[in-house]
Amino acid sequence: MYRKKECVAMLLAGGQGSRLYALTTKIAKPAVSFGGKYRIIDFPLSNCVNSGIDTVGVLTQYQPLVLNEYIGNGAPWDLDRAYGGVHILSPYQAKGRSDWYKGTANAIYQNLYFIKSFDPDYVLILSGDHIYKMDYSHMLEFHKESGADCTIAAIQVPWEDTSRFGIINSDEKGRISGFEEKPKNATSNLASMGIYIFNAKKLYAYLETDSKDKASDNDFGKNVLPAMLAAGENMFAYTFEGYWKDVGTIDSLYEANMDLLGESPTLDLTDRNWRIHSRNPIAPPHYAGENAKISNSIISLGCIIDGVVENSILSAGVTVKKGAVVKDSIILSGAEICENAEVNYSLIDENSHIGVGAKVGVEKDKKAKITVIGRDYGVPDGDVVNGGEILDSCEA
Amino acid sequence: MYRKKECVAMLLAGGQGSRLYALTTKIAKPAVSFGGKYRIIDFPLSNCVNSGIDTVGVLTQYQPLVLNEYIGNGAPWDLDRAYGGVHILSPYQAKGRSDWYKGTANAIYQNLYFIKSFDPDYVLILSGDHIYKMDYSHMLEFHKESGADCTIAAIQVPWEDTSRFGIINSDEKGRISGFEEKPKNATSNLASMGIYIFNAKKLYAYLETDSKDKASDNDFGKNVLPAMLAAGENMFAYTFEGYWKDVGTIDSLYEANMDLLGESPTLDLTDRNWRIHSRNPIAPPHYAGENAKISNSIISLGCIIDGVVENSILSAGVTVKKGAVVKDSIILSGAEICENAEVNYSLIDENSHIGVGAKVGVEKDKKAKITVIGRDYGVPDGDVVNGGEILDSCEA
Amino acid sequence: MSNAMGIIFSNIHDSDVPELTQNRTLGSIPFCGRYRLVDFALSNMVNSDITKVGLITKSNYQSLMDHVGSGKDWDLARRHGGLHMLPPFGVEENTSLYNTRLEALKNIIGFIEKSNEQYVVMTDCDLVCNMDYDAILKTHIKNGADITLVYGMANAKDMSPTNNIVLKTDDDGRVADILFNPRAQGEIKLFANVFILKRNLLYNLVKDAISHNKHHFSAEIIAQSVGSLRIFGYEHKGYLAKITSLQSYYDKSMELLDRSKMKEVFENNNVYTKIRDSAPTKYSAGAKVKNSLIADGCVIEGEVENSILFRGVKVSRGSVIKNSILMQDTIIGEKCFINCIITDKNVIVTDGRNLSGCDVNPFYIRKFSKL
Amino acid sequence: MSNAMGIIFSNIHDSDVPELTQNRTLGSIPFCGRYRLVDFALSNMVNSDITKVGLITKSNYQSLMDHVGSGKDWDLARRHGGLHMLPPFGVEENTSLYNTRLEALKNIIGFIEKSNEQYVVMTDCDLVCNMDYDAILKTHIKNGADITLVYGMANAKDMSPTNNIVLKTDDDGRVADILFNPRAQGEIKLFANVFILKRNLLYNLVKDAISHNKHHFSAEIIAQSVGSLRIFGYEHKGYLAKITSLQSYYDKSMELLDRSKMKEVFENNNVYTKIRDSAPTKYSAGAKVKNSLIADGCVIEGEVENSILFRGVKVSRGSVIKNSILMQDTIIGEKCFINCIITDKNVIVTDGRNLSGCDVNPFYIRKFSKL
Repeated sequence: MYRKKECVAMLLAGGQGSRLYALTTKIAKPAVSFGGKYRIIDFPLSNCVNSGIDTVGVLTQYQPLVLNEYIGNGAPWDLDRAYGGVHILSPYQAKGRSDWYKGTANAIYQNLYFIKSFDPDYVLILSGDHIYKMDYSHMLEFHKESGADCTIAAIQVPWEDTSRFGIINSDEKGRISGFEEKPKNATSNLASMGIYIFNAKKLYAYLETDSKDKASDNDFGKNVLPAMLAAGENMFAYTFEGYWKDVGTIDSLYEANMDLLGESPTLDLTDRNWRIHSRNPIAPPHYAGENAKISNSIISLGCIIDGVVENSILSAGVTVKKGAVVKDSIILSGAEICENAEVNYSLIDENSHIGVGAKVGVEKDKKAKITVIGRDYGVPDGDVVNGGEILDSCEA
Repeated sequence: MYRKKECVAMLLAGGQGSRLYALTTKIAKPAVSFGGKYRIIDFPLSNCVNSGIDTVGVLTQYQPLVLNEYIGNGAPWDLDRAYGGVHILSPYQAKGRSDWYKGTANAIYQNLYFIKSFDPDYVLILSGDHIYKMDYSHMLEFHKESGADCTIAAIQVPWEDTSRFGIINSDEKGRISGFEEKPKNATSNLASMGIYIFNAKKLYAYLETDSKDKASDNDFGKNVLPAMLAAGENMFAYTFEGYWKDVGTIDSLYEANMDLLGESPTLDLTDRNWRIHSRNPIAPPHYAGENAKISNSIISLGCIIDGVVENSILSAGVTVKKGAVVKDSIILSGAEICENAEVNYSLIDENSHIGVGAKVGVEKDKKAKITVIGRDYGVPDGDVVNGGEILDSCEA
Repeated sequence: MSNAMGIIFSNIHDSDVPELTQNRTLGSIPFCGRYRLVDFALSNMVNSDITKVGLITKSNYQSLMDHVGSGKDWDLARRHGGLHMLPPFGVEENTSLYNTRLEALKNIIGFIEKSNEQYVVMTDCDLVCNMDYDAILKTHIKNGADITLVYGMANAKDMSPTNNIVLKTDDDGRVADILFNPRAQGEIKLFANVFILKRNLLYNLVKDAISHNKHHFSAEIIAQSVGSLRIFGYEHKGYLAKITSLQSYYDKSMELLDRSKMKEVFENNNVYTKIRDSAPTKYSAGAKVKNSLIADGCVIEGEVENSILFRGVKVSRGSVIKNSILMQDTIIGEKCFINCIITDKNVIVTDGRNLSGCDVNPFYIRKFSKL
Repeated sequence: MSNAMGIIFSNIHDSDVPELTQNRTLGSIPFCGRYRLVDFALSNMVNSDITKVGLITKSNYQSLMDHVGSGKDWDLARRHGGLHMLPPFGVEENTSLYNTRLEALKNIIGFIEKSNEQYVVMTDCDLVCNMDYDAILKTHIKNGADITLVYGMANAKDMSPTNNIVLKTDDDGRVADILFNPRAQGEIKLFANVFILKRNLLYNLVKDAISHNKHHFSAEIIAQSVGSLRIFGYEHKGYLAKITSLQSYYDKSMELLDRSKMKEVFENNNVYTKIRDSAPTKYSAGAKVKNSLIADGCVIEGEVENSILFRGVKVSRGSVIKNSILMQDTIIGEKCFINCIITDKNVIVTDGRNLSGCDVNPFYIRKFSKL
């Protein structure tokens, strides 16, 4: 009665994502909606399944309820397995200790028990705040072939952006010689994607050591990886080419959504060989009425469109009534845009209500700031919400 | 797209169960083994399913890993549902707050979000430390018929034991007139079983009020129920008749196990109309070898018996080698009793190893104390473990 | 209502819609953009808390099995109860494929016997409706009925050419007569082939029919029991569409473009179906869409009016689609004109085609055709 | 090895064990206390990471469908891949029940075509073994083989009366000849009817066989390709029991009382089966049990020796069971003597009976008999 998994993935989904403001008042960042029918976490989860990794621990401690409910038994990702599958891992109390997760490394450390129960050869560490399609099995292949103890996925970023990233110095085979955390004058433009593969035994050892170091922030980037490098472990960078976008701010989230539009979009989700799985809404096809005008937009199931929708992305069950105009905007599930309302360059969160004739946001141009209407918020009939405003109905 | 559940069950599984000593060093009390193939939580979970309640929140914060793994996707109890099913609810951080569960009422309060998502008419509160078979649908019927706001399941206990229980005073129809917490001189022998049905709206209101009361312990028994009674709500006691045993101490756990043995046992688990579901081990039938002598015992899948087993209960995959004698004992999964070892009046936890010729425990009699060997503990060849000793291999 | 089990007949009226059932059962006919007809019966069961459902099949059922799979998407993948596929030759006694409802029931007599629910709800797969079996069962019990037959009010002139069963009821709602394809005028009570009765009554009726060598459930058993059993009618008051031909398939599909009917079927209820994980539908800058239902995964560059587009349909630039039903993965090339057409799955229409039927005679294009 | 799919034939050798397959497929014959024969093939698939499995059935398969259900107990209830029941008449082209392996494959040619795994592992349900298909596939690839046939070494005198296929291989392991029921002596390479080949090769072989109107897969296709295709043998070195008759069913069952064989089949591997949630077995004060395998849910008051007891068997006080196999829910009354008996499910033996066969001729008692 012996079973094992070659590779177990651990997905760090604990982030509050405070730069997403109103969007994360009630939900964890990985549960934020994206692209009409997805949530951010669909991307790493689907990547795992499509890469043949069927055992995923999701580490979460901030407002996990929506995320828990969304992931449920894992069936939408075919991760409702008797052995393996997706598991939510919340902080817990053990005899004589009770800790919230501290750094990223501590979160993994507290759940070594989970990892070890599958006796994996490799552990894949992922984070829950990027939109990308990546075949982790290629990275694992690279990891095995290069004989690495730890492999870090990396991507080339524009030189002017290097100061926003963890930068990796490596030779042409990918062997890492050093790290620079958000350097002012970078010597490389290869940025860490926050995706690591460790040989399991090495990971256990370094996490044990790190946990005993009182001075450590228990963070992979700050503590564990530098410690491994200093100790002379084999560390390699695996260069990824393709679409990869951090969606940690309202602006970057907006941009990533807009990347789906246009004739040949930078981000293509229609590839049938790399489906992004998600929990599908129970709703009929969307309906475009007599007065609908829809152009350059993405429309999801259950929407009822009687107004004008342009350069926008609508999640499931959005209603756009007669005379209403939605432009350059993202409208999340269940929101209602009433008659003659105008929504411009805005992000309207779930179940919001934009009253009759209300005007939300301003025409999108270089100076304009995006407007945000929080979950369940109601904009009264005829009201005007200025560009750049962030309205939220609740404080906790 | 509107769905609801008539009744949602919330199972308080947070207890450390410190009176179970070594048995709960690494696992939560509801995950403690019972009766050869069960864990304590199988009883309330199976009761729920058999009573037609298919939505169960399990509240846990102490060492939930084994419990999480055991419950998994809920399939063994047919609770792997797309809507409803079993959900583990751990403490979490919300914007501006991060709390472990305080009292029982607080644990429910922190998860009102979960309950409300099913819009139930009734909420059933259960605890995870009793062995019993009960049809909650009968209690719910009683609750509806009596027009109660809250119904408490109660059982008659011997008068001499009343000082160990929460005692309920009620009239012949069950209407409750008062509570006494562990009274010295009880006026009733009707003890609360810690099983409550609330009208959902009333529960929400009282939990909101209780959460704002800084002086409250946020406990159902101490705070919420007395507050409801004081406010004149309709509270009824539902008298249960049948087997019901607290397994909060080593002795009571031992007794409850032994209640399964004998010609007409007090606790019968073979009733095919009220199956206790559990996560079944992947193991072949047990094998009794040439030298096996088994009498008045319960033997589970995968055991290999070549020695003597008497008045004992063996969980899955236990090995009893030639010449070994096991008497009046409970042996949990994967334990190995080597050649010529003697185990007497003992509780041997999972994966323990009793060496060749070792002697554990003493003959069971009125004065004898039970001996406990903790999980993964190894008793060396020839060693003697005295009666009443509690040996544990780990400290946290 | 956990005390009832469901039986769904997936093949009974296959021959009514021969164009669409050549490679599939009636139950697996695609409908309304993302559904199969069986989804309505299955969802009604689940929404009425019936969690044990036997799905009787006879032939051509591989597409149906692929569609329902383990039953997960209807939450019917269960250890106890759940979805039971019941193909022919499952047990020894079967020696031939069934041709009638009664023969189908004979084949599954063991399944009926072994179950332990008190009641049985039986339905076919030709209905598009939102039917609350729970309410019907409550009425059944209140009436003290032995059998309840569900009907809809219809005008006699809307009857299909064959297979009409008309109920006559007395003032209490008790069925006084059952007529097969009668000449009738005006309002009639048209039986929807939905039956509710006790499981052991069904068992006894079928056992009795076997020993008397009967063949037709409605004609030889139900109709002849009008005097001896308490048979009641139950009027389904809501929307009730019955698919009896390719023309009615077309008409009833188009009818759902009416917002109020759409709402009744889909918004007051959950209609479950197999999940396909398509991306949402994408409209190009030049798209024009009016009075249409569009499923996920479509790409729309041209114009679409009064039409229903299934998952994965592509309408290329310059093309106009009117009054048509395009099933899954239909690809329409550039500058086509498509009017009153039903394309089956995976049809490819090349650039510049003009295909036009009319509303009283839409044209049907077979699966995997390339025109 | 996620790049292979499995095909399991559940009926191929039904006629070999007529006593046990009257109401079931060979695959659903109960075995070793809590299993069905199909569990071994299914578990070997799952343990080799093959997660898409087609289970071909022909008749009497309701018990098999009940056993495998949605596939959950083998972790094969999946949205993509998982368990696919393949009963007859699933697609239009089927017009008759299959009688041979090739006809069975013809019926599922669409399933083979639509899959996208590179390799196919095909097996029957008559094997009790712990077979690592992953290792075989690796060897298959290393050999550059077109087809790999798995065999076990056997003594010619142990061949069953019919259906023996013997392989002759050259020094490299390549199959040089395939012999059907040959006269042979000494050690032979007895084909286990386990095939590994590329999916598109299988597809082409079957398509070709259809157009040439062939009927027998092994004889007309495999054997005749020995020259033209690279066919390799692979020796399964571990325990390999083949159930070819009631006698071999009995013998192979008894063989598993040998600790080392038991260990090889069950301890080095996970054999999954349907979960029944029985309570553990209970021994009374007077019980005596020796050299026996006892499943869950039994109640043992009497003596049991050299026997296999399935779930829910009761042995009442004063009774003695020797050298017997008692299937699920067999009830043995008081003071019985039972020797060399196979009881099928739900047999009741009343007090005081003396039933005795002998080891070369055990007696079989039918399901639901009351003696």
